This record gives sequence, structure tokens and C-alpha cells, in this order.
Amino acid sequence: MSRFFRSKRQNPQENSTTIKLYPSLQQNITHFKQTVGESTDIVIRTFKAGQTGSMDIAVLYTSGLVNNELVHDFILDTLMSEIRKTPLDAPAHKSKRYKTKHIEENGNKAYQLIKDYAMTGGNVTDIDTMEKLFLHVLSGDTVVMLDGSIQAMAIDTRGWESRGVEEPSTQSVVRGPKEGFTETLRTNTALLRRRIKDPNLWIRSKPIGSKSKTDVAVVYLHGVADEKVVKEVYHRLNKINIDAILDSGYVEELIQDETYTPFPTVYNSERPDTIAAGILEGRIAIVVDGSPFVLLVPALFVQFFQSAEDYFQRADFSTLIRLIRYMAFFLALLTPSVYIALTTYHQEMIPTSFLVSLSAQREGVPFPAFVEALLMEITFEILREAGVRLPKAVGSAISIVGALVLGQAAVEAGIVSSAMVIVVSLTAISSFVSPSFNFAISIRMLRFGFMSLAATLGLFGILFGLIILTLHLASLRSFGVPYLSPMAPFIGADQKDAILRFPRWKLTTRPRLINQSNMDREDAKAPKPEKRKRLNQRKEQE
Amino acid sequence: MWLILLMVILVWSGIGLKGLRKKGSVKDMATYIILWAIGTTGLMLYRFGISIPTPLDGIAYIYHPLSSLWKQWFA
Amino acid sequence: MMERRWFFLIAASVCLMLLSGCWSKRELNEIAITTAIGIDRVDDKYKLTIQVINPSEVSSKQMTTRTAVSTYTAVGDSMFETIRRLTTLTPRQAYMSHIRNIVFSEEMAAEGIGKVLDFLSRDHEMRTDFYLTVAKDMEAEDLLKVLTPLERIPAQKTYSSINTSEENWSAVQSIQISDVISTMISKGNNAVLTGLRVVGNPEEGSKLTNVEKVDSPAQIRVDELAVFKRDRLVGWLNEEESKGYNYILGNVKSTAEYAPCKNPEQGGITLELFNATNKMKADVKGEHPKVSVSIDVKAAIADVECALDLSKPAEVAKIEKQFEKIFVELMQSSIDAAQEDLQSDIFGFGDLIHRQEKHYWKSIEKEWDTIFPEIEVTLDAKVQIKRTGTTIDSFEKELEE
Amino acid sequence: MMRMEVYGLVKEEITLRQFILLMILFIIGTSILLSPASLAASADNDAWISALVAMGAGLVIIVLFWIISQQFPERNLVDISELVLGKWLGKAVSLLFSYFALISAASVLWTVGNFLVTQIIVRTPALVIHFLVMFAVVYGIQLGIETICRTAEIFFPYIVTLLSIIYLFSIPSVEIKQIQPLLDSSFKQISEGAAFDISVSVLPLIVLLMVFPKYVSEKKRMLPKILLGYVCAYFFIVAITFITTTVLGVRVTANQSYPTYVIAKSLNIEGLIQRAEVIIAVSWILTIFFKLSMYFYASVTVLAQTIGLTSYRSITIPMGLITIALSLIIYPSTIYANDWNETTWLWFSLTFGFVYPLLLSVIGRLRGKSISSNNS
Repeated sequence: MSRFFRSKRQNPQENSTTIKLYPSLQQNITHFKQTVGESTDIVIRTFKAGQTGSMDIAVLYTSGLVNNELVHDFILDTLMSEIRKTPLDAPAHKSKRYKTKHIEENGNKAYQLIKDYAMTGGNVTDIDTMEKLFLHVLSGDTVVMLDGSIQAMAIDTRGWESRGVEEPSTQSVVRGPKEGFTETLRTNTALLRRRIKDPNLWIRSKPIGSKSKTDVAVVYLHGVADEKVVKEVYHRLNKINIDAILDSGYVEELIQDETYTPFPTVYNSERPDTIAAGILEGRIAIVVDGSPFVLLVPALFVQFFQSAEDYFQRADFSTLIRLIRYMAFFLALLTPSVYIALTTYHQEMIPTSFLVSLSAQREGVPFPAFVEALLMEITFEILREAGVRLPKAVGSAISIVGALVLGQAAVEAGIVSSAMVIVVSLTAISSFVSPSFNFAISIRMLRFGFMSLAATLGLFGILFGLIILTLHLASLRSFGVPYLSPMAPFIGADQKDAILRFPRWKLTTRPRLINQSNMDREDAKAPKPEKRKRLNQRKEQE
Repeated sequence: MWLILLMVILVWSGIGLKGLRKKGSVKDMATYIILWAIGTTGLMLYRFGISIPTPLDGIAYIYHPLSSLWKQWFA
Repeated sequence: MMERRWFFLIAASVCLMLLSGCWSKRELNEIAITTAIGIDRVDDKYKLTIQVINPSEVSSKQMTTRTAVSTYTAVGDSMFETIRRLTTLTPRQAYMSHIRNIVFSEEMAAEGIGKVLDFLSRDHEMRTDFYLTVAKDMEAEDLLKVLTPLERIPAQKTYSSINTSEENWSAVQSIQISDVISTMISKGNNAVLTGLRVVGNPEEGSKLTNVEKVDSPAQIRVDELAVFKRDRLVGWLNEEESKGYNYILGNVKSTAEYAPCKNPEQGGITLELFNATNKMKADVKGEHPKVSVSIDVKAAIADVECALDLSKPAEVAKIEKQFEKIFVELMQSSIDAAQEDLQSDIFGFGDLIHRQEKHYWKSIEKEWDTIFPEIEVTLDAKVQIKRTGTTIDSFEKELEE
Repeated sequence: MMRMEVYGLVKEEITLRQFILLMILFIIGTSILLSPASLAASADNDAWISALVAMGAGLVIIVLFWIISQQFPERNLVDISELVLGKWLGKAVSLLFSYFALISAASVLWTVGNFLVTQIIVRTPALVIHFLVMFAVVYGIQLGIETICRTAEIFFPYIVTLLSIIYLFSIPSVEIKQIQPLLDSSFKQISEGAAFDISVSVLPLIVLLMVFPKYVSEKKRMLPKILLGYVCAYFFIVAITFITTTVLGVRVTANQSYPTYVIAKSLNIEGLIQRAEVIIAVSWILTIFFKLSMYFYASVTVLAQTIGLTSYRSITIPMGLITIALSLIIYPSTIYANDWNETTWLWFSLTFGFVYPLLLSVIGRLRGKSISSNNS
């Protein structure tokens, strides 16, 4: 724990700006105002309090980031009206009778008094440096500063307008919880905590990013997650030295094992149930404030073919669906290239009657099959990208243009053959089957490579592509765990939840490579209805 | 095609050499360069149609007594 | 590791390099899909005819005035040379992987097909799933020109009719190249090829009118077998002999056999065979080796015109006996043809002896061709009628009464 | 132990299962496509019996490899020859061994190229194919033996499934009478076929001693599993020999360059599986990829270790270039290749695959004491 909070490398610039709070409130406020450039969203309310009204108090908060009611009811109201009667000694530093020491004494006394008796807020932190002051004010806390005190108190009043918990837009399921993560870190950790009410669920957070100070929380099940991996995660997070983190994608890119690969080695999900399931298996979740996508490591190849729903549906059905996903993966990756290879190199593999109709379609098509495929694939990619960016209202127009104009008309105009349209549509549909969106992206990238290999060497080009691809995949690791496990290295026990999904009562162990020590889950038993006879006996007894 | 191939080979071996230089073992570098020269010369000779005797001839010569004996036995 | 960082750069440049030459590429609209080759002999030269599909005609839904296939013919010194010479005629390169039939003319077959088979098995584009056939009484070129109704590609028609009649009539045999080569190489076996002939007027066959009439003036028929000795055609087995040949070799899958009633005026009785197995045995004691062939036929009654009481087992047994005789005659006719007229061991009796008596075989291997016509073949058939179809007795019997 | 760290290989570790899969792929590598022809050519009807004999004889060689590996656990072939033969003689023999592996790698590369160029992509220059295959191999070797093993583990089920498809669907066309009468060929013929077969599939297994038993993580009860793996692998060869000779006929098999490929060509199961020859080609190229990788790996590691480089990875790229160049000139023609394989290869592989380990084992045993004192 201590290691995590001890930043390995401190920014030298930051070091120099570490300034203790001044005893003088005015000085503090001036410094503060200068630093934030008199930004209008930051509210600095100064007033006098105490029996004599001689104590200067300032309340600082960022409007919009705080819950206004909280600030008014529990801070301003308390300070201004409720402690009206409390004797707060005026520091009266203007009067020359007092020395600085006195001023501080008085200030600190008043500070302690307010903190102990008056502050009705829940989470109060002491602040003694300017740096912390900025951090708290800018992240939505309200800071109360007293004249004469070298400490200030930060009250957690965070409460900004945020999206509620909604249904996640990706990875949607037919059956299963429909909650999704939001942009707020606390909401997200709460969603996880609600699913795992175990004291061993450890959540530790730390701001990352010299400018953005984004809170990044590491969530894992202590005693289940592999300690070595946990340490590695902390280590990699500590190594991050960046100005801002705007999404978990930043973190993902900075902590992954291998950058030069089209495959994601960090899993992400918008679904609390998926992440919770991962944590229960011994994986480690990384929640980044401001992003509804929570990261999960170590991530394996098979994980990208598993949907949360697999565990909510019947086992046999889930297995079938998973097999279909793998099929779709290969279809999305290889359909256009196999089509090119077959039609330009291996015509002997096509049944005669089909070959005749294919070749009739290609009569008059001016381009080679490769160019034809490339044309259609690129068109599709453009359509897809346009579809994502376009306002929803225009979306349907795009699909009409795509389907009718480009599909039908291109065939009629003799630019492409109709078989190619089928191939491209099949590819397109298959590429959306993968439950994980970023995995689909890597398939789409590789597809073009395979197409050019197919265009030059036919099926053997594809085969060499596959060999190299598999070599590459086999060399990948995610936080030390081989990416292709449990297929390679083959682990028999883990096959129960890899390509297949065994019934719930068979899934009694956690994946072996994810956690080395704590393998056993609770031993669920296959449901066995009581025999009628015994049931009757029991009734009699009752 | 040959030009592109040559470029690919050059880039490929250049990258290999660069990686090697970082590790900084003289012996490794020397071996690398010698072997690389042999390989590239072989490829270039093949490219310009200069026939190189196959190394198998030598091996066949060494084993000639044995293989002729074998042949006689099975003849 | 440095390799991985640069890997994609290199991979991309390799792809680029590859793209610079698509060496073996053939676009679909650059090939002429050949479905059949006809091989004739013209003055010591090969005359090659290829039948090429016109894809757009075959797959178009509308009737067109153009034919579904075209043929091109060229003459050359060797097979490969002639095929390449064909490019002077065809706009596209002939593509051989989808060949369904190779048709030899009788003249060509009589001169020997060994050299052609060498090319066919050596060329990489050739597959092995086509049928080898011989055109009877005509040039292979003319046979390939016959247009066929129902199946628009004539070669496909021939291919399917060989298959169908092999399954249901069993007079012909589909012969692929590996069958021919292995029987041809073997000393104790000789090859047969499927025979093709045109019924009707071959002149009409090449015209589009051939497929415009309900009853096509020219039709391709498959019902005979061409008999080879080594790689030369020596003669033909007619339909009955072909059937006998298939019975002997146990190739019959299903067929129909007819026998007249006791009173021939009534008509006859027809059996539908659904299982025929053979047993061959060689006996080398004595001067000449003896071969005995017995077949075991299971059948159902398909058609009865005689006045018979089929409910009586004795009657059925009589029918069985009658058919046994017919089968033996069929086979005998085939053996006679092979031994006397053709003198070619198409049944593989030599191989049979080799398998059973390998030492004896070594002594006679060289003279087998002269021994074969002399060997004694005993034939035996056993017929079991298992079913009588959906009815038991014939209406005929009721009518008679 | 120091040495392992110097080589930067200390982390590499493969499971016994992975090693056995690698061995199986190595054995069936070239044989699955080429063996039936040579077996049928020499042993006629009894080709498959000849393959069985080869399997039995190969078992002895496997046990020899096993013995030498157990004699010097934790050491690879280079260490052993330096220990047994002394530093300089050991180094010289190791260099020769590296040359043997390099020649083998080049000839396997040529075989792939030749197959593709004669059967499938006819007009593509061999150089391009060789370059591409070697590129994949070098990439794999750079990533390490562990990666190669994992890749083998991924591909293995596919290879077995694809081969089984060919096997199963060929069964209906099997005609036993094609190979009758049994034992028609003489003992000479059968043993000649067996000798060729061993020289292709078993003797070269010596190169695997560069990874075995040093990198194998389980050390217990290895022999039964390895022998079982070996028998399984050889079963593929026996079965394919049986199938090709019974389906195509013995003479046709002997006369084909790639009889297994022809089998796949003629496969036709009611239109469901037909035109499946690419299946056999794909699985064959996959197996041969691993065979090539192992040859190349042995060549590179032996060379690097003998001359004492910091890592074998530093010379993979130039060695790859040499292999490509060598593969282009190694066989001037297919006729030369056949002749060489029939006459010299047997002896060449016998020298390194049998005589060499036998000598090491015997001398090692004779010098037992001095070596163990060296060790400590």
C-alpha cells in the first residue's frame, strides 16, 4: 500500500511549487486567486464569524463540481449562523499587540474547534499545502480556511451533474443485469462493491496525470488475485508519467505488455457484472474516473469471445454460441481473402456449377478480384465509420445509401460481382459478433493484410499469414500470463470455461494461470431434486 | 521484384544490426556481419545466374563408397 | 525485443513485394472452363477437342440463341503441345481442373492410350475425378459437339448418366484414371473404359435445334464397355456382356433382370436387384488354373406378368432357379467374349491367382496372356427373393381366372 | 548454470506435452506426403509393413536419444560434445552438426517450395515462396522456442483433424486386394524401404536434443509418454502408406511424387467433401513448418553456442538469408534431389543421427569419472 502512494518519480517542477499554507488568510486567498487566474467558476466566499465577528473565514469551492445544497446547508449555514454564539478569538493580527505565534495559536484553536464541533460534513481532510488546496478545490471539495491557521479543512461535497446508471451501450445482453458503469469513479466502485460485499475486496485509488489528476482505482479481491500481478499493476501505474488521463484508454495503452500488436492485451468492459466476475476469478480491475470503461487484467484471448450472458444462459446454449463466435471470428478475418484465393488461384476447389455461375457474374467486371474486394471492404469501412459518427436521425439514410446504392447499383453497373457483395456483407456482419468491440477492430485491420496475401499467393499466402499471426499471438503475454492460455500452454482444467462453457457446478476452480494459489471456488453441487418417496417421508415426519 | 526483395533484406538486416548494437557485443556483431555477407553474396550470385556448386556434391563424394556398397547390395 | 517493433513494417513491405507480382493468378473471366477433352488421331498426330463452357449462357435465366458450350479443335504432336496450341483459337486459357470426361476415339484407343494417360496424370491442373470414355463408331470431336437437353453442359450430362446408370442399371462402369493405370500396369488384369455412342443423327446434335425439340434428334447413350489389352482397345462388350462383367466383378449395385414366363405369351417376370456380391476363387492344380466365380443376389419382385402363385414358397424357389440360370448365362457370355474374341483378362483373374498363389503366379506371369483364354471358369449364381414388392399376388392371375 | 543466464534463455520452459507434440510434428513433417511413394517403390505390396518395421527400428533410436539425454541432464548437445570430446574436437563436431542441420533445413525449405511450385502455385518464383516461409521461421525462432511450442500446440488439433478427415473418408475406397498377397516382397526390399523412412523421419530427431531435456519442465516419467507420442506419430505414416497403396494401387503410389496429395484429390464423399486436396497441403505445410523451424533452431543455436555468442537471436536473420540462398542452389533439379535422397541422405543422417549420439554416449560412459569431476 505504502508503495503505491509513494510516487516513484516526482515531477521536479511540482516539487518546487510545494508551498505551505500561509497563516494569513488574505495571503492565501491572493495566492490562490493568482494561481487559478481568477477563474470565474471558483467561488471564494469570505465572511466573518464567531461571537465577536472578528474571525475571518473563507470558503472556497468550484461551482458546478460541488453539491450546492451541501455547501449551503452544512458549511455556509453552520459557519455563518450556528457558530454565531461560539467565542472565536479574533486573531486581530492587525493589532500590533499580538505576535505571529499568538495568531497561529488562536487560529489553530479556532480551526480545531470548528473541525471538532461545527463541521457537519462527513469526510473532512486536513490540508497544509497549496498543492493540496488546489487538488481539493478543483476536484469538488469545499475548503474552509481560517485566518491565522496554517491548516485548512476540505469537506467532501462532491456532487456534479453526472449521467445516472444506465444500460451500457456496448456488450448489451438479452438476459442479465442492465446496469452500466458511468463516468464517476465512486459510482463505479460502488457498483462493484454492491456485487462483492467482501472485506477482501480492496479498492485503492491514486490521482494520475500531472494536470488532470484523474483518480485511478485498483480493485481486486485480496487473497484471490495473484500478489505478483497486483504488484506489477501498481508498478506499471506508478511508472505512468503523463499530463492528463481523459479515458481508461490512456491507461490501457500505457500499461499493456506489448504495444506493437493489433490485439488488445487489456480487457475493458462497461458492465459491472463482467468486471465483478473477472475480479472473482482473481483478475484486477482498474477503474478510471471519467470513463465508463473499466479495465481488467490479465486479459486472455479467449476472454474476448466470452460475453456476460454466457453465464446467465444455459450452459449448452452458451457453448454453442461461443463456438459460433469463433466461427464468426474466422469468417470476419478470412472470408474476403479466401474468396479472392479461391476465385483467382484455386478454381479447382469450387464445385463446377458454382464456378460457372461465379464466372458468369464476373463477366464484364473490369477489376481483378482483389481490387474488387478492396473496393467493397473500404467502402464498407467508410460506411461503418460514417454510421458511428452521424447523428442518429441520419443513420437510416446511410444504411439505405449503403445497402441500395452501393450494393445493388454497383452490381448492376458491373463494377463488382454480386458474390462479392455477399462476401463483404458476411464479413461485415461477422465482425460485429465478437462481444468485445476493440477485438473486432484488430480483426478488421488484419483482414486487409490477409487479402493482399491471398491475392499474391492464394490459400498459401493465407496459411503463412495464419502461421505468423499465431506465432505472434503465442508470443504475447498479458501481465505475465500467456495470451493464448489455456489453449497454449494447454491447461486441461481451464478448458471448462474457455471455448466451451461447462455447467455451473463444474466451474469450481479459478483459472490456473490467473491466480496461482487460491484455486478453489465454492463447491457447487449439481442440482438433484429430492426423490418423491423421500419427499413424502419428510411430509409424514412433519 | 529483386529490387524490392533486396530492400526488404537490407531493412530487415539493418534492424537486426541496430538491435545488436544496443547490446554491444563485438563478437555477435562480427558473426552477424560475416554470416550476412555470406548469405547476401549467395543470393546475389543466384540472382545473376552464376552457378554455385551445391554443397551436397561434396557430401555425396564423402559418402560415395558407402552408398555404392548399399546400391550393390540392393541391386 | 527489437524485432517486434519493426515487424509490421517488414510484413507490410513483404506484402508490397508480393503484390508486385501475382504470378499464378487467373481471374475467373480469364479462364475457359473446360469440361471435356476429346482425343482423336489424325496421321500420327493428336487432334484435340475441348468443350468449353460459356458461363453466362449456362447460368442465365433467359433463353438465348447461343449455345451453352463451345468446342475448339487443334492438331499437334503431343497432348501438352496441342493444349497450348489451342490458345491460338480460344480467347482465354483453357482451364482443365473441372474436366468431367476424357473421350477417346476408337481409332485413338486402338493405337494405345498410355502416352495420353501419362500426360493426364503428370499435369498438375488435372484432377483425378474425371471419367475416361471411348466414343464408339465416331470421332471424339463429333461426340463433344452434341448438345444435350435438361443438362445444359453435355459433359456434365454424360458424367451424370454414367453415374445414374451405374447405380440403377449396372451395365456400365465409371472408370477413373487411377483405376485404369493400376489395371494397365498389372500383368494379371486389363482395363475397360466406358463406351459412349450417339443415337440418332449426329449431324443434328451440334445444332441448337437439338435442344429445342422435345425429342432430341441426337442423344448420347452409355451402355457398352470398351475392352483394352494393355493400353490398346481390342473390342467391345455389348450391353449384356457388360452386365455380365459387372456381375462377375461384384460391381452391380442395383439393376433389373427379366425372364420370360413358362408360357412366353404371358410375358415375363422382372426382378429388382438390390444387392449382388461376388466371390472369386482360383485353383491352380492341374495343367491350367481354374477360376470359380459365384455371385449371391438378393432381389425383389418388381413386375409379374405370369400366372403364378407367389404366396407359395415353391413357386418363388422356381423363379429363383430360373434367374440363377439367367445370371450364369449372362456371366458366361461375358467370359466367352473376353476369352475367345478379345483375349483380354478384364476380370483380373491373373491378379486373383497372384493374390492366392503367389509362387505359382511367378512361374506363369510371363505367359499369362496366352494362358488366360484357356483357363476354365466355373460360374455359379444364387438368387434369393426377399420381397415381393407392395403386393403379393399378381392381378394377372385374377384376370386369367 | 551461469551459462544459461548468459544465453538469456533461463526463462524459457516448455511442457512435456508441448515437446511431444513438436516431436510428432517433426516425425510426420515431410513423411506424410513423401514416404508412401518411396516405401511403395522399394517394398511394393508390403510398403505398410516396411513402415511398421521402420517404426520398430526407430524405437531403438529413440531410446538411444533418451539414454544420452538422461546421461547428461540439464545439458544440450553442444555441451555434451564439448564435455565428452574435449573442447576443440567438441567444437569442431558441433560446427559440423550445425552444418548438418543447416543443410537439412535448406533441403526441407526446398521441398516446400518444390511442392508448391509443382502442384499449386505453378508460376510463382520459388524464391518468393522460400523467402516467405523462411521469414515466418526466422520470426518464430526470434520469438523463442516457447513460442514455437505454443504455436505447435495451437495448430496440432487442426493438423490431426484435417489428416483424420482424409484418412476416414478414404476408408470406403480401400481395396485390400491391391496389396495382396502379403509379404510378397523380399526382406531386402522391406528393409530398404524402412531404412529410407527412418532416415527421413527418425534419425533427424537428434536436433530435438537441443531442447530436450534442458527446457522441458517436467522431468518425471517422460519415457513412456515420449514413446507413446512416437508410436502415434508413426501410426500416421503407416496408416497413410496403407491407405495410399490400397486406394491408388501400389504402382501408382510408387510413381507419384506426392501420393497423399493424389489421394486427397480423388476424395469424394457424396459431394460433401470433395476437392479437398488443399486440406492435405495445408496440414502438410503446417507440419513441415515446425520441422523446418526445429532444424533451423538447432543450426542457429549450435552455431551460436559453439562460437560463444551472447544470444542465438543475434544471428537468426543472417542465418535465415543463408538458408534461403542454400535452398535455392541445394538441388539443381528434382531428379538430383531424388537421387541424393536415395543414395547419400541415408548415410548423412545416419552419421549425425545415430553414429554421433552413439559415440557420445559410449565415450561419455567410458570417461564417466573424469567428466563428473569436471562437472563439479
